[in-house]
Amino acid sequence: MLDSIIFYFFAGIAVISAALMITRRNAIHSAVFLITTLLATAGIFLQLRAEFLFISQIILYVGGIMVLFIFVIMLVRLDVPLPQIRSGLQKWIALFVALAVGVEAGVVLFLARKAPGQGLLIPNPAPAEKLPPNTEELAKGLFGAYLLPFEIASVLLLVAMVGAVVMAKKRTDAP
Amino acid sequence: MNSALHSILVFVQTWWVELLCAVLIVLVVPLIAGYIVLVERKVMADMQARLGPMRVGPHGLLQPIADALKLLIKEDLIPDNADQFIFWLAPVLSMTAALTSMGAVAFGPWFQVARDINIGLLFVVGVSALGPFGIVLGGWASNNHYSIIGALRSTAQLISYETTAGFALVSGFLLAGTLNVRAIVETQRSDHAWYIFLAPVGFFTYLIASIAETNRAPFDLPEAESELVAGYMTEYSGFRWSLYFLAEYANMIVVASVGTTLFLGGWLRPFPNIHWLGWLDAGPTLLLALVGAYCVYRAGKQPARVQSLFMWAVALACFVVAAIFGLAAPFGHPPLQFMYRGLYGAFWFLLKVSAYIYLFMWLRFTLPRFRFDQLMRLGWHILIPLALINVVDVSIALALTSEFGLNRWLAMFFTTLATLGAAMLLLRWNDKYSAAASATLLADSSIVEETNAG
Amino acid sequence: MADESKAPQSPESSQPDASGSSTAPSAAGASPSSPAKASAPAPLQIPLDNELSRRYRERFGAAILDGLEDRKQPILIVDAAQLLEIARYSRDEEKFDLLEDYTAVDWPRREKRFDLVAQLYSFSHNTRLRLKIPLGAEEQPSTLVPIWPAANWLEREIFDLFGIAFLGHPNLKRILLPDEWQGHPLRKDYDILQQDTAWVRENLGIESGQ
Amino acid sequence: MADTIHENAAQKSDTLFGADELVINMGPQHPSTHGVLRVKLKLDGERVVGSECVIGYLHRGVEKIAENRTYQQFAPYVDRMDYVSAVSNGLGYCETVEKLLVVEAPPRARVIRTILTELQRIASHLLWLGTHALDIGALTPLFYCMREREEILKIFEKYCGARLTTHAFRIGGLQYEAYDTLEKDVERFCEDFERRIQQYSDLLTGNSIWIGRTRNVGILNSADCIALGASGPVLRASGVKWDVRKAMPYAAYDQYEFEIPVGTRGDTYDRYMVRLEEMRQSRLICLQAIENIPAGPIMARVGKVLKPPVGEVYHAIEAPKGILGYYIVSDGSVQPYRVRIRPPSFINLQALDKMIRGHLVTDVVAIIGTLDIVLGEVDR
Repeated sequence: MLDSIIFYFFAGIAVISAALMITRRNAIHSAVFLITTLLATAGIFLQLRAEFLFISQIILYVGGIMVLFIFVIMLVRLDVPLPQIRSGLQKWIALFVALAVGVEAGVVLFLARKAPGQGLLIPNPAPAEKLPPNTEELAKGLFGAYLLPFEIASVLLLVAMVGAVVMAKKRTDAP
Repeated sequence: MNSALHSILVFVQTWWVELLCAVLIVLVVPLIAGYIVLVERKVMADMQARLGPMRVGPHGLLQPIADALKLLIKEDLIPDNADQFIFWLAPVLSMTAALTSMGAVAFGPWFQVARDINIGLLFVVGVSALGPFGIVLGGWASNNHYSIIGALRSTAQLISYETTAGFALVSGFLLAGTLNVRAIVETQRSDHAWYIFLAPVGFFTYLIASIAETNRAPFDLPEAESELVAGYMTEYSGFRWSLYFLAEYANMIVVASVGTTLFLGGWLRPFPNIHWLGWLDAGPTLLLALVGAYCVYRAGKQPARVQSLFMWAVALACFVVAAIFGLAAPFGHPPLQFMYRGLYGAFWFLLKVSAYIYLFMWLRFTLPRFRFDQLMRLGWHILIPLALINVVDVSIALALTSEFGLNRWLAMFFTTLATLGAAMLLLRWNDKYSAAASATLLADSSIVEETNAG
Repeated sequence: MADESKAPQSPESSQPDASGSSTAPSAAGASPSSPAKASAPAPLQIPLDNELSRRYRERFGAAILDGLEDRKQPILIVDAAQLLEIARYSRDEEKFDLLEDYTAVDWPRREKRFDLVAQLYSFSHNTRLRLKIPLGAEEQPSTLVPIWPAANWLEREIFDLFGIAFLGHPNLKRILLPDEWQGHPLRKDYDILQQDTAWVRENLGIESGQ
Repeated sequence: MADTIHENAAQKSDTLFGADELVINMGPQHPSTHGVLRVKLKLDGERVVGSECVIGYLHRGVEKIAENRTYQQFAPYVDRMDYVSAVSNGLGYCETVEKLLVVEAPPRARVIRTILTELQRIASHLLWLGTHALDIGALTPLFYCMREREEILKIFEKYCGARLTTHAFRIGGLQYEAYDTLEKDVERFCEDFERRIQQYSDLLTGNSIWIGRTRNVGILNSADCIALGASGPVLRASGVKWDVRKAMPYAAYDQYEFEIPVGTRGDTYDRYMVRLEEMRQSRLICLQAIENIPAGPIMARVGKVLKPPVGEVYHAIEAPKGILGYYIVSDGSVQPYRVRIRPPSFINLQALDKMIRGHLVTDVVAIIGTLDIVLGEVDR
């Protein structure tokens, strides 16, 4: 019971602030609501006893990425309205994408109900106290079964980083 | 509905100790922070050949309370052009982050809010990483150039030094093999060593990074009063300002606690496994008795009757607590014994944390302030590489001990030497680089001049 | 002083050493223009006639209006029209590399109302030289900034307090007083109690500073 | 192809950040402009690309006042210009009027003047050192400096009753005879001071943060110094071995031996070292001076009413901040016809723009500090 209270609390916050994030005009306000969404999601992780995931979410997304987001927003001054390319089709494309995503989510949920133990619902979860420390479990997963994808992702990130540096660097030898 | 209420009741029944601890933290930490400020002012005064606050209460002991009252009743100002919502939110965010992260800190063996959380110290580090939001948003919301520059500086600084602190902590985590706070302390007992001796480089990189993370001198650029007035706090006053202020001091406690837990043996007394040093167990009792004796000695010399009465009262309190500590506890029955161990651990823990914070103060009053580019260079060119190399070296040492059965101390010694060698190289390279950088700076300025003239 | 018109128009000007001090050599001939009193042993002001002044005269001829020595300090009185050339010569040839001070004096009753006064110093010769440039009320001297950048603020100060505009100055605006201030305080016709009351009222919100 | 990408990137960065110049106002109420100085800084990021000083907030029209006071009445006013070295200001003014009167102060007065002026130089440099260190973020030296400055102010107080705006000298000599223990007080101070100055040096000189903050910051080479008229320690730090006390001795400086410290690079660190050494030299001068204070009168015979003969005189002394010159024109009346004061701070401040170009905002603070300006003197 307590678990569901906590879940609905965090889920509610996450959904509401996600909506606010999209509707705010001020970029910084949007960022603040995005942070709230991420924190609420982290709260759900915690409620699921995925402590390591919870703290990774906070350290990486909130503490790292969002700070940089805000940094960039402050530097570039997005709140000064830029001449944006608006197309009449935008509304319809958005509607279509939203519908597509909605249908997809519905299908996934529906299928998950059909195949117990495979999808989102776990019928008989082990009690939280009996779970092995999930840092270790996560490490075993990452460095065992999923080593190759993990490494590929790392290399991809490295490439992105080097690319960003190359693009951002001012040419000092320019006349 | 009933079941919801019931489950909450069950929750409270199960966790009442932790909840009490949490309430205690929220209530007491601001007070402690206020007194740290007083201690800081006294230490500063002592180093600067003056007396410090003396007027409010004996030796200015009530100064923090007076300050708090003053700040509370000050006018609550929000600048016209400020972003009201975020201006309100930012200091709260800073304070919340600081207080929440204290939840996982163990002040002694039994005073800890989040006790069984197996990510332990990582929680502290992660949640305190929310602190920069308070600063950057506050600076932005103030709508003031100084605030924005202060906020930008601060964010850049915090991000870079958090990385260093993180890597430095990793070297400690590797040695402990766990993230759980209690387990970390207990492994230090079973390893027969505080990790400062096994990973000195890790400790010193963490030390420097932790000073930078709390925005303390010589890294106090975001609030450098001589350049940026008060940085991100420029537009803040009264209660909001004091929230920032408290957050800074609460953060000091947090980083000092993390450092103490991981590198200084937490609540263990010095050399916890050496039996002939067992008399150190009487440390708290002895210290209290000494303080009491000093108060008795000073009581006769007080100029006013009130002051000497106060001294007598303090002395009495000290003696009573010392007596409880020294006599009652070792013979008490289990619950009392339990409390004794808790208090005893808390004593050593707080002593170490105090020493750590004293070091912060000492540095603050001794060193000039870094310039921003120098700060960044120190962080990115020296500390981060050093911390990384240290992580690698510590892992190598651990591999050597576990795979080849090499003596742990020997392995650590050689890898530390290797790390230090790398540090020397880094420093030399950095010197060369900074010379080149200042040369380009000057070259740039001549270009600027020409363009301005033209 | 160079000529009669230069001497201050004050009744005491001809009286030697009114202080009655015996230590001071009685300063008869307070001005070379009053030869009647020139009988005292050491006149304070004598015509300047040394190597330096001769070189200047040779070079610039009539542009050097006069030269004199007041209390052993050499003074050259030069024509404003040739100020820039003389300044450049002083810096380059005579090595007066430091413009120590640059100011003005107001003589409202004189034909040429202002004196610009430049104190030059030469590091290599360890000597000082004072250039005085008589200037009519509406005359605009050329700026010395290209010769001595130090003249920048000094000329702005002169402009501010005396109202002498310098030709070619890079940034000629008031420096000590507010930009909108009316009047030039160091002129003799600006009374000590006088001020720009309108400005004070508008900007400070008070009636008067007095 | 690669080139065009590069070029695009460069252009983009220009439009994003390059064009975004920020103008910030430092002062007039800013903790480290040392008074009411206002500097408009044009910034590119945190880099200064241009600046303009706005001064005059403290303008009191000292030169105008002078024309409406008698010579003696004006003497206390000069104390209020550079109010942290009032004694030096007074010395310059008194000596100039004495030159105008063609009198000379008696030897005893000159020696006592020298002692007090050198003490004032130490006091002024101490105040500078403390505040400069504070600007750079070192809190503690300020209090040590104040402690020593207090000793000097006590000596002033004992001598003439005032601590800050002393009006210690009179035209023609001194009003007060040296009090009984003046020599002893000065000697005790000087003995202590050697150790104390070492203390500041220990705190700052070898400190790598201090060096990092001051080395190569605000460089002004000797040619620029002379062109801009900068004088005093600023000039000496750029390597020009020149001091009015040596070049054109006044008071009793020709009797004492002392060195002129010079720097080599003309940066903030050199200026710091020069001033530190100047304090040591001033201490030596004081020690030499108290050894032998000649007996005799302390006042030359000037009348009660001063009417200097017609004429004009310019006289400059080495004030703690640089050349302090007085140009006085007399029309023979009891009031000066024109008093012009050449304020060292005002002219040194002109160099600020040149020194801060290309540096960071943080350095601006250090450079304003290193110029050692007093706004009372800049604005007069």
